Amino acid sequence: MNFSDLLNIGLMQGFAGLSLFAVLLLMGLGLAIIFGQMGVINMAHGEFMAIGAYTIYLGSQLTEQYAPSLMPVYFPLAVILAFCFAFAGGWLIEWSLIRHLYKRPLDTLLATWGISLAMQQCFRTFIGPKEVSPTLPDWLLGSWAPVSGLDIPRNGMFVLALTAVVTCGVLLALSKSRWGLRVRATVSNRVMANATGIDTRKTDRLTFAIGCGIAGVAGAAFTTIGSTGPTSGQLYIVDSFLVVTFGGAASLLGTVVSAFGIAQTQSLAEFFMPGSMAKMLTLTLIVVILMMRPQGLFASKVRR
Amino acid sequence: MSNTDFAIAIEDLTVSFDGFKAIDGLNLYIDQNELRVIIGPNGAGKTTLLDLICGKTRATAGSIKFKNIELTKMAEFKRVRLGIGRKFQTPSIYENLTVFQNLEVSFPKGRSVMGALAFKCNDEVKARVQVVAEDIMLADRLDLEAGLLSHGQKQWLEIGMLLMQSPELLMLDEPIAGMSARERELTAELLQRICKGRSVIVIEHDMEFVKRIAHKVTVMHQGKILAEGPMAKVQADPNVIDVYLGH
Amino acid sequence: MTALRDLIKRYQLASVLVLTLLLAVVLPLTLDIFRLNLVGKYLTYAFVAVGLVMVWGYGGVLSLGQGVFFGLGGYAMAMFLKLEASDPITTKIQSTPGIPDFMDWNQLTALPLFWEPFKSLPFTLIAVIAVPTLLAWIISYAMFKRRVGGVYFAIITQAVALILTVLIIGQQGYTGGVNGMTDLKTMLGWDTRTNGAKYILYYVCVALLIGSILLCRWIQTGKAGTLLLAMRDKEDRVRFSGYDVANFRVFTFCLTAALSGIGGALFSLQVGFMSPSFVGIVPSIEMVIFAAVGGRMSLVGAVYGTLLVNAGKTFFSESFPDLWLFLMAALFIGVTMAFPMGLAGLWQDHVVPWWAKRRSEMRKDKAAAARRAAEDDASGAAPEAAAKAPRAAGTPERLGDVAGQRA
Amino acid sequence: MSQPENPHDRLKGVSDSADAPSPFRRRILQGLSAMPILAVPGISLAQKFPTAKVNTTKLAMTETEVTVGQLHSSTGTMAISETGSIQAEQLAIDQINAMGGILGRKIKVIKEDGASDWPTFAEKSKKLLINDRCATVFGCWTSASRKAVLPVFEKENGLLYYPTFYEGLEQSKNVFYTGQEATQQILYGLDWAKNEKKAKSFFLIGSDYIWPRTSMKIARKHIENFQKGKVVGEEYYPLGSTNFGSLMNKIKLQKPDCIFAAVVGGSNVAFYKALKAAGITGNKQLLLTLSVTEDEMTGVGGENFAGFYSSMKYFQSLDNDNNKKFVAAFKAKYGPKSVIGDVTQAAYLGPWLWKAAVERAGSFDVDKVVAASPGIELKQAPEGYVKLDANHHLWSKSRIAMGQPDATFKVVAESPQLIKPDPFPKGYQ
Repeated sequence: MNFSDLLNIGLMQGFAGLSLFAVLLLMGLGLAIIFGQMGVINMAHGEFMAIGAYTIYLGSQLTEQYAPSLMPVYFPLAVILAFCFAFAGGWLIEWSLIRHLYKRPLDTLLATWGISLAMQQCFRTFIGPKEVSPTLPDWLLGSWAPVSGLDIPRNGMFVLALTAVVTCGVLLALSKSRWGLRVRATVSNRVMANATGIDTRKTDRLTFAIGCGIAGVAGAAFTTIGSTGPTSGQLYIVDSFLVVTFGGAASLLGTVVSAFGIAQTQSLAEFFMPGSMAKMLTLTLIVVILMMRPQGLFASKVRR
Repeated sequence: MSNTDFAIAIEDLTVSFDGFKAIDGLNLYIDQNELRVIIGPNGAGKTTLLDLICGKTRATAGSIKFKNIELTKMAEFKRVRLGIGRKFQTPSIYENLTVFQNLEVSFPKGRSVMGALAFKCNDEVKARVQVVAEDIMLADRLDLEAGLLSHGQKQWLEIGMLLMQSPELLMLDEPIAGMSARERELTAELLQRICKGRSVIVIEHDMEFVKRIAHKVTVMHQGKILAEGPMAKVQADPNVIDVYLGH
Repeated sequence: MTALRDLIKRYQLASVLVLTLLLAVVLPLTLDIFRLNLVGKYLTYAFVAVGLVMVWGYGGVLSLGQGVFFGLGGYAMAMFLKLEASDPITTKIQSTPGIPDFMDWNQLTALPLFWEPFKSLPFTLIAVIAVPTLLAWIISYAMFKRRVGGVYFAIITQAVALILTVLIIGQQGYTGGVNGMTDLKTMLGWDTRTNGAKYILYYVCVALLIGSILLCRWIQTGKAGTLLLAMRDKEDRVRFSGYDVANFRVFTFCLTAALSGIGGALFSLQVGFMSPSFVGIVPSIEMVIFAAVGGRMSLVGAVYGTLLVNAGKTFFSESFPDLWLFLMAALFIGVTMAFPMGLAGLWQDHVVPWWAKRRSEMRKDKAAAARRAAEDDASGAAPEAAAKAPRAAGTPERLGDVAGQRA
Repeated sequence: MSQPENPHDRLKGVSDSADAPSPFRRRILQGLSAMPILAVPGISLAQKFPTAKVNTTKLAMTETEVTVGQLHSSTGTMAISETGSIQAEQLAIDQINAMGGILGRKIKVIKEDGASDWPTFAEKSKKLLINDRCATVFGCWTSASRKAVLPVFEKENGLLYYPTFYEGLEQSKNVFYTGQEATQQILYGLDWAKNEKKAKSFFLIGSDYIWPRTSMKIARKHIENFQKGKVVGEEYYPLGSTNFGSLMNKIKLQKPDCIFAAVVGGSNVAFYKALKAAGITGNKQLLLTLSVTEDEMTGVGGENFAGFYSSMKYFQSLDNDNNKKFVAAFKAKYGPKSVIGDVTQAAYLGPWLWKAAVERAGSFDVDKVVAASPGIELKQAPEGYVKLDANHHLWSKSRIAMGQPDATFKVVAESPQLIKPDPFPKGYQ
């Protein structure tokens, strides 16, 4: 074990932390948008991620069967499709359920939990109970090794890039686009926004759908890391919640910082101690900090 | 200067929200048994000032002393227990409870959890409710659900709920908003009745009403005090005229 | 007699009496011991649901981590029972006899220190209540003092549930891990698995549940109950009337935690094991739906809700396992969208008015009849008696109250 | 439903096998001397075995039918794994029924869903035993579910056939373990790694629960005390964990000769994807796992597991006649895409072992079945020949197979003899 080996491992370890950060951020982002902007907790968030993941899986199956020559390029297309499907699902659910419950935020939590149960059973009935995993294009497999001994995972790089694109997109859209303006107006004063001619209902629906769409993209990205089953959503949502809660729910910046903090803590802890211990340590830290700052790292300024 | 003579002494009070100073280095002294009216254009910081006194908002700097006790770091409910009562701009009552229950809940006994569990509505409470209800002209409506009262009566009920606590400082934020002329009349009488033995701060826009009740008037503008004194003097102040008419 | 009637009216006890009758007489007479044991198991969840009525319906604070307290109570009890089940003779095959089997599998060679006190039953019984209450206090004190409420409180309690699950599963040497604590047989030498024991435990469970309902009802009818409702709707007004809102919330939350703990302990006793699957997020949310189905404002409704949902779960998962999740989903969505007050709300809005209408018609008839009678023999007391009788016998519970119906 | 073309050639209990008698067999044959050959139609058999005689413990049966329970998760997280077992048990039961059933009685199955929830398993097992009076139950998959139902089976004196390879440390009168206990699966594999692949240093990785922990404990003892090798790392990850980035770096830091893995469920897929992404592949690194069967392979993907090794007693590609027939029947019933893993095959043995024991005992009574069970042999098990030890576990072979890019396994080594089950191994505790 010489110095350059150690350096390589250090670099790879840094990257491991970064890619975990990307994963957590991507998971939490959609949830944070919906909660931060609308005050709605979407318990079906994980299932929207599963929709994204299943889209990729079906995409890979269809491509393999009907157009094997397209295998190298199907993935980005399927990611876009994943966004669209999850977006459409979100739109539908906002229209049919959520909009009736804005005055009762705790009830949205129960209703969306019901939706998540129904979606799980749909996955089980229509796709099957087994865990599936799409056939990935070659450029997503294996590692990029600029020098011998240094292996940077390609799926990690992909997720990192995707997260960067999505996060920047969301931040830009919120600060620059008409939608962003409407959302910010609606958040700060719903009645006033309505009075100035902003269709707040449409804004809400769009926001919810975009949040779900991002969940779909997140799910799509995870197919490069793990597998997808009917109950995968429940696994995802736990991490998403921790990130958003810890970050302070209402703030996107908080979500970013908290994802980074959790990822680095866990990744470093995992390197120096057994995995289960590391998870425990991370969770304990989160709890202790939440006890001291129950409103999360970046609480909104508005007093309750 | 000793603060002991004043019911409440506010010095160098400042509060800023993200750099915007809603209250800026404010000094205000109110005597025992005084009825002070605070006026000023919208956004002058009147409601914020009451929020600071009762604890709804925390001061960035400065001091608020009530009976010579520093309030700025104190929890809201403790300030209430010291004797500060606050009526909100929109009537804040328990609409689902009866008038009697509204007043009963405000009775200053059984305020701790265990106290509330052991609380019994005895004759002392009933008598007190009766007295206050007569004060606020709702004695014949005790069994009515509070949500069914008229807007003006709700304002009175909220004042009554404060009176139940026998506060030494009463702060009323626009007590006659939405009242008929007759109700205003009655409210003015009510205020004059209740300011005996306690200090009262009133925020009001209606100048006729202010003239009728005020001992002294304070004019606020942009978080600062613009003028202070008897109504006639304040009305003649060119600065005040400028603020009210200048734009 | 009149005093009793007043008492029943004042605390709206008629519905509690009906429930007691159902649980203590009707069910034991109609069900075999296997089914009754199942009902007993469901009733342990009802403790949580009753607690949720207090903290969610009355307090307006939704906790999605009630499973934590149920689990802690259950684990405390299970630790005692496990120690008793792990005497050196039955465990002589282990490398360290006398310690619970899972410790031996995880290479522990001595009983951990925090297990020692659980050799004592009194300590265990105290811990069943104290441990959940203490944790509830720690969680809620920090949050309510900082006025964290609503959705945010819900997700933090969820995080706590998750963390505790990871802790229990991760520390398998001390907790039994995923497997939980199994094979609990006796309490102070008394075999809890016999039919007789099951009957006794069932009745203990019913008695404690009814006791808890009465306790909660007493709180609701007093000033504290009024304050809870007031806080839910006008938090600031209560605060500026000189009340420490946080303390009331903390108290309610701790109370529900204690109730959940009792439920968990009874679960361990009746079912004979405890597992981390009660601590997690999913069971915690399911327990909320029990309360929601029954009616979040109704203590008695919560018990019916628990029994109904669980009976449905057992029936459907036996007959149509694939449909069960859809049905559960429909329950969640339907109850929140269409019947936010649950069964109790249905009862209050539809059955009671219908009954009142019928009753007033009946009364009219009877009054008319009585009048005729009075005309005949000049006895004026009859109509009054006739009017009183149905009220005393059939007064349905005022499920929740007006405030509840509006929320 | 597929009918086996010639039921007689199917897997059979020892009673109608005509091979040279072993000491076990001789006793059985004596015990069965009064019994006619199985192929005699059911009705006459049932007359020979009136219910009053074969069922003295009020089990649920009529003159023509016997009720058994099946208790697996068809919903929840474990549904993924348990589906194969449900199918295999059903297949075996169908085949037995097609042969005329057991003692002239067709098997009727009551299916219960444990829903991946251990308390539900306990509740359902009570239902199956107390309410339904099932003669036997085939079921459970995880250790946790088995531990949850075990007290119920012991209390109610039920009978459980448990299919999964597991951690050992258990031996109940009321349970038969048709999978391998830990030593059967581990020791041969480790010796193979040492002898064939010259592995001296090992990195142990598992999911964090009892089975991997016990397995790794045994592995460590074997490596350190018997092989004089070195364990350079031992790591456990929470169930469901998908984040293995740091672990990859630790492996690279330690450079073990062999990675010895027992990661399960969703983590499994993430683990192999992470290995691939970190450039740790079969051509550079020896990896031996206890937890990848054909079932897991569909999720993991052949490209991620190619070149790694799995230690099991059964692989679908096993080349023998029994297995070919079994695979054909399974695929005929459940579709050509279905795969058969180690546990699926073990689950398939359950009904056959029970049939053999019942016939040997001439009774369905649990005590008699249990008493008759030790020494039962299945000559035509898909995995080859197995026999039931007095400790209720199976003697079976251990095999090592290499994962192929097309998600199948190629068997590369096989223990020469059946390995004796040893749930409480001395020197490994």
